[in-house]
Amino acid sequence: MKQIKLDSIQSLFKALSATRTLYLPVDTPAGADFKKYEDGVLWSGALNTNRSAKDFFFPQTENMMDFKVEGKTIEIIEPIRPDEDFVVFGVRACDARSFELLDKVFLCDPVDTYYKNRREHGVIVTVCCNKPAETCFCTNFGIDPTAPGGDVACWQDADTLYLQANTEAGEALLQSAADVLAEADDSAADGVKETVKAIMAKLPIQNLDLSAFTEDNLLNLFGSEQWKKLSEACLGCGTCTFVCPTCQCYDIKDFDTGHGIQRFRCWDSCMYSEFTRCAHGNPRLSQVERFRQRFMHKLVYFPANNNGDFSCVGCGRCLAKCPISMNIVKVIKALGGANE
Amino acid sequence: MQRIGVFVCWCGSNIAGTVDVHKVAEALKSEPGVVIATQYQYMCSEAGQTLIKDAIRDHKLTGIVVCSCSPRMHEATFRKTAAAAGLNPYMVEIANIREQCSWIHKDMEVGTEKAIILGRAAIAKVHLNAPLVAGESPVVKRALVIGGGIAGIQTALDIADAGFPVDIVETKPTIGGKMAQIDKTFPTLDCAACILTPKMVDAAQHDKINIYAYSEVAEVKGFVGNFSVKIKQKARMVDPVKCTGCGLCVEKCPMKKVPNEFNLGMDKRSAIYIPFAQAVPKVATIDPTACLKMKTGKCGLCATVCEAGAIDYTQQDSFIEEKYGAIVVATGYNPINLDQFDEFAYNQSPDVVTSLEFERLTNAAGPTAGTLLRPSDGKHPHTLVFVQCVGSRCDGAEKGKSYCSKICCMYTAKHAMLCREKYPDTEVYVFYIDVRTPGKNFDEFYRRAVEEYGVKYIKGMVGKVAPQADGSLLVQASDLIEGEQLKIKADMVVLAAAIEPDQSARPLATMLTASMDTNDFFTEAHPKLRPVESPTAGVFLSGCCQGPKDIPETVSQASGAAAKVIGLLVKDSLTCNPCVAHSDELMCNGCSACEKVCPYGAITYQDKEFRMPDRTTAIRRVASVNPAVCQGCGACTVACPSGAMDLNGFSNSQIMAEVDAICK
Amino acid sequence: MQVEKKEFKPTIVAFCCNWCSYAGADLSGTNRLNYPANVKIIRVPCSCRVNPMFVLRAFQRGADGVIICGCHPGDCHYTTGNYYARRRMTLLFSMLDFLGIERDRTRLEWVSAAEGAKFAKTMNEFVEAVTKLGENKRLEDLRCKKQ
Amino acid sequence: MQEAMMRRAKELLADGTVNRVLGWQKGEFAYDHTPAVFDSADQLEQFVYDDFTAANLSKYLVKETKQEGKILAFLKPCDTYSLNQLTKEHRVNRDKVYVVGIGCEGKADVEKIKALGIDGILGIKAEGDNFVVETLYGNQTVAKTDVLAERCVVCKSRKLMTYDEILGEDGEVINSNRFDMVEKLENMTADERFAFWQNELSRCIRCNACRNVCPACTCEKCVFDNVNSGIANTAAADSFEEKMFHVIRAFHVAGRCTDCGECSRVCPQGIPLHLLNRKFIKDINELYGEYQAGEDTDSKGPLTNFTYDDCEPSIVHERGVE
Repeated sequence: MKQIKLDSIQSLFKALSATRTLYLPVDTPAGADFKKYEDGVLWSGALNTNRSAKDFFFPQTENMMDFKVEGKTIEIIEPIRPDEDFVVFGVRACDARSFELLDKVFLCDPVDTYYKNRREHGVIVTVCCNKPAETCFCTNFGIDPTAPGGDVACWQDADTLYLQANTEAGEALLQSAADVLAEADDSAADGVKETVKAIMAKLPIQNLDLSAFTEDNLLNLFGSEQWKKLSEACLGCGTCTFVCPTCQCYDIKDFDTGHGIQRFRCWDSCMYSEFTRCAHGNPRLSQVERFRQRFMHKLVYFPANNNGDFSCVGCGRCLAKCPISMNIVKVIKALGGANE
Repeated sequence: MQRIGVFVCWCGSNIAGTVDVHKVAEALKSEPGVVIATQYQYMCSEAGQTLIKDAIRDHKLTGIVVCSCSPRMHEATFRKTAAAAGLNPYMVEIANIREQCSWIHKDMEVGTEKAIILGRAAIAKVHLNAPLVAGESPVVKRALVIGGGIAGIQTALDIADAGFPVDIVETKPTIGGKMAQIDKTFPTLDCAACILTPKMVDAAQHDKINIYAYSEVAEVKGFVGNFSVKIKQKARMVDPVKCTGCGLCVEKCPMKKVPNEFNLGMDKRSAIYIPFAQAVPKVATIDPTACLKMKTGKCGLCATVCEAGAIDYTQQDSFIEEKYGAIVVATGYNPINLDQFDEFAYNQSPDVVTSLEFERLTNAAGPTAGTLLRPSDGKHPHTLVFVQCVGSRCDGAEKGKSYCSKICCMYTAKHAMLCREKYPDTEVYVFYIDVRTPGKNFDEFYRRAVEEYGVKYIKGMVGKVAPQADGSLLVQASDLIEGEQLKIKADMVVLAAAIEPDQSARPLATMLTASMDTNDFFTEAHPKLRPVESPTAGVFLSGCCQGPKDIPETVSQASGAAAKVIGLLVKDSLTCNPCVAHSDELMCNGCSACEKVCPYGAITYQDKEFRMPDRTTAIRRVASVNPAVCQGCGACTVACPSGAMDLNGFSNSQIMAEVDAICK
Repeated sequence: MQVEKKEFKPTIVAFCCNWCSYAGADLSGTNRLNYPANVKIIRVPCSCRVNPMFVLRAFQRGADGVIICGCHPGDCHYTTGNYYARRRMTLLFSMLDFLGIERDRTRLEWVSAAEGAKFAKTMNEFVEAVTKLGENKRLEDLRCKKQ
Repeated sequence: MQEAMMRRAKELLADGTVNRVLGWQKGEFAYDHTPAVFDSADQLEQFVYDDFTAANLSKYLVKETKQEGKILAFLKPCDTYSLNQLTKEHRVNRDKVYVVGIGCEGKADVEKIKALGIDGILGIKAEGDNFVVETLYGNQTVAKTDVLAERCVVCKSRKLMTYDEILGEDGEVINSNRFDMVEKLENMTADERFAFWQNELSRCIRCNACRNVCPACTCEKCVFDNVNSGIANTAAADSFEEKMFHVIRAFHVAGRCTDCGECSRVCPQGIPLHLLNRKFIKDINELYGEYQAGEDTDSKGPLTNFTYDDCEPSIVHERGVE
């Protein structure tokens, strides 16, 4: 385990950004968001960023290819794949888990080469949550914020940041900053971990009953009377899906630039009326169906295909951001007893 | 994908001089969808058109672009060419490479480059063109004239003489309007009744004219060629068919203290009355607010004396529905209320009168049998002061009107002149801001009043009229030319009150969806070129409802409106411009934004049942555009937030395609 | 060595109403009154047909200036169209200004069918003003830039 | 207040005046209440009304008034402006709503509490002019005025514009300083304004929350969702599209926006979107005479109206700074 005093953390950032692009949470006029590190940029102390960290591997819009059109001729142009190495610092345990879930989607056959390329170029540095919020419910999905994962995991006490490499890439990263890091005892962060664990035990959303969300119970859940009431106030905006670290739906579109076509993909949202619209029309015509899709996917379909892993990491962003305060926790609580 | 033909015209050297037409054709040939691109010396010539027609047939073209002169010049020509070859005429687009290119750019390279871009824009547009078919709507060969004054009568007579049936709706018990109340007309000094009443009789006797007097328009539906109008016939308590107009009932009626509106309240009439001797229809009317039988149930004398048995106290308002192809508005004017002009003491002294009241005081059928007498004591007045522009040309609009009422200068000159002629012992003053006499023989008339009849014209405004204890009126005024304050002891003061549209005009405009200006005058379709038409198709304007006018002007506009109506009614059906707006009902919010900006009233709403996206059914309010009424301006398309409203021929996507082609 | 700098020629889109301004543009051609070739005219029935979306679209696709021409107030072929256009464009231009977009990139002008000279003069002035501003950077769409 | 509202709702359900009640349902925490329709007295046990029932309910009436029977809607003053405007545009059938107007002293913004550094909120109790916030990290007291929602700080009116009955005190139209920020921006240079908006709008994630919550945005199909419109898009693939979306969004509601501030309240990125709408309101007031959408149900809106002597667009040059 390594350590560095917090008052000289800038030297760590400088070291990390010397060979790679460094991104870290930065305060904005409204909440924190990941920004590129430059001299003088300060690490935000915020618990979580507005947007999740999935943007680094699965950006909101991504160019897939270009078609150059001249008169009646069309030429296909492969896009330049980004090849810069980067490190994302300050990822929380929940977002770190989301990458594992996204990997299941994008790295299974057929492999999403765009995602894979970005994934191969990124190193993740996680930081243990010292002050969890009331909206945090990651523990329900087996996430332990005191063991936040990633290539390098960090813990922070009053004046020191402790760093522990979890992977080879993590080792290499720490090596590159060896000059500014000091050795630390492997148990140096234990005090922090204990403190955080004690707080976690007091979080209001604990022990959610997820037992009803099984493949066997799919039809019961699908047919539940409760969806109508739950979705009643839903405005059909995409906030929950766009701040969600695990939502992975996208749409591929062609944009006519005037001198060609740009084929790009962008996040889609199951909340949108045009979601999965195809030539024959739209399979989910009402908001209740789209709303149900979101939660059935996260709680039933995804686990059914992925060894029971729920497609939610309990980051709490949707709890904080939904304009009408409807969210997955309310859905779980409402449907938890649906199989009785 | 369209199959597009591009035809580049040389226009002799007009285009070819500064645009390389071969290069343009060559460049446009490689545009997507273009199957043939060629050039020719004169595309509009017989040979050029044949070239286009052959290409349409040979290459099975679905759209053509002609790069030539302005579409204002030959769009119609090439549309006909396309139609002749079996292509929908609206699949033609023109790229204006003459007026907007070759004629303004001297450099061949620059001109050619721009011509190619303009050609691309036209190609991009024609890709999105759709065949349009002009609709037809039948014309009901009957006209409605609203208002039975001289404007309405003249319009009705002209239309009827052309052989089309006309209905006149008049709110008063008789037609005749304001002209019937006027004594003499300027500048000829004919007796108004002598020239008006024969026309009233003509109208009454015309087999094509039907007069609904004492009636009002209650509801208007439909559109040009096909209006459906509900007319309310107010209860007269007299059967107009049975009544002979003998006048016995009027004579016997015991209630004789009702202010006589025909004489502007300056004398009395009975509760059952005929407005004046030459009234048309000459039918008695019971005033229910004055009739003893109606109020108390006791009397019934008129019914007893009526030999024709025409009196019917139980009569109710009745409604008639009729269809019309055209509607003429001739609702006329009224002098404004003078309550706000306290400085002239109109409400304080009976000897301060309006000019219209003065007409009655000099009229042989008026309250004084034509002898000019002071209303207060019945004595002969010696000094008369006429005040012009009372309520006209007012600034600030706190009171009065900002416009000139146009007729006051001339009738005041007439009144002053007649006064001096009949009563040479009188002294007559006229206070004016300007004397406006544009009109045939008008200025000569005014000068006669000054020069031959010694009327004292003073430039200046009257500040105050104060009734004196001796019954005279002290007029305080300024003489702007002499620069002095005047005090005149007058026996009578005559106010040339401004005129304003009749109060029935505003609700009528709403029913007709015809637009009005801020003064409630109807607006014309074009102030210079279409002065007798309302912007609402099928609605025409006659007389003072459109703006202040004298009699000859009114009559000429009336005949002008009639000519327009005849031109419409003579058609069996109307061909509609297919480049009109249309609403996508699935996207329409029913919010009325489009309706509010439509100058033609072409948009209506209906509640329709829809299958909603979520499989439920719901009643939704949606807009629909009447293609016979819409003129295709596109105001609605921008007012519509959802984009449900679009315009044929100039659709959102077509315009954006042009933008894209130009900017790329 | 002197680096040859290509002269900046702005792309200008002019929306002209069919009845007055388009005819005014024709007249300016008939009278051989020059204005720069970068002005390209799009014919619309009335200035009230111009949707703010079209103005933004033009900027997106590479226009450096957008001008809308209509009949003089009171002369609208459809009686009231230009009054609506005037309010809409006033508010749109004000909003673009509020976002920090250069004011001289947008303009509304009344040109009658008889004002060929005014049309040419207006276009010359507008092109000059936009040229001075340089390329449209603030409302550009990088995807639409010519490579 | 909550008790009085529940009581009244139960009465109106019981006497058949209405068959449903539109209000707010208690959330997980002290501040996350959800708009809800209650159709029985039993369900009303979940009803909540407090400093955090901020959502404007009027938009729900577009859908609700198409249902059978009459619905009771508890509306705050700003919600009544929205209802009036929706009534004017025939989007809501006013006859099918029984409006109980509720007096409003402004709503609290939990984001502002969190911005004070108060984390892990477990409970919030109103005590006089203060909130006592119970958190994972101990109790804290904050003044209500310090955490008043931004839109309420510059509230334009506490007067109910339409109602069938009132609970609580009706307020007055307030001569507020709501245009101060717009004015401040107007007085910047164009470069500064551009930088300001570039920074704000670049955070937009095109979640459409601003549009979907807006009571003026009730289009059956928004142009930005309609693939046939030619301008549909669901992601801001280029910074241009952020501007396009927000300018057109604001333009479509110009003269119709009731300035309820929902757009900024719901923005997950904290973009002050209401400033765009408010700029239009300020311009309309200054150029065409004072007009507040939602004050009535029959006047012509400023963009469907004109006068012969309206100013020319060149006014933008004339009054601008620089």
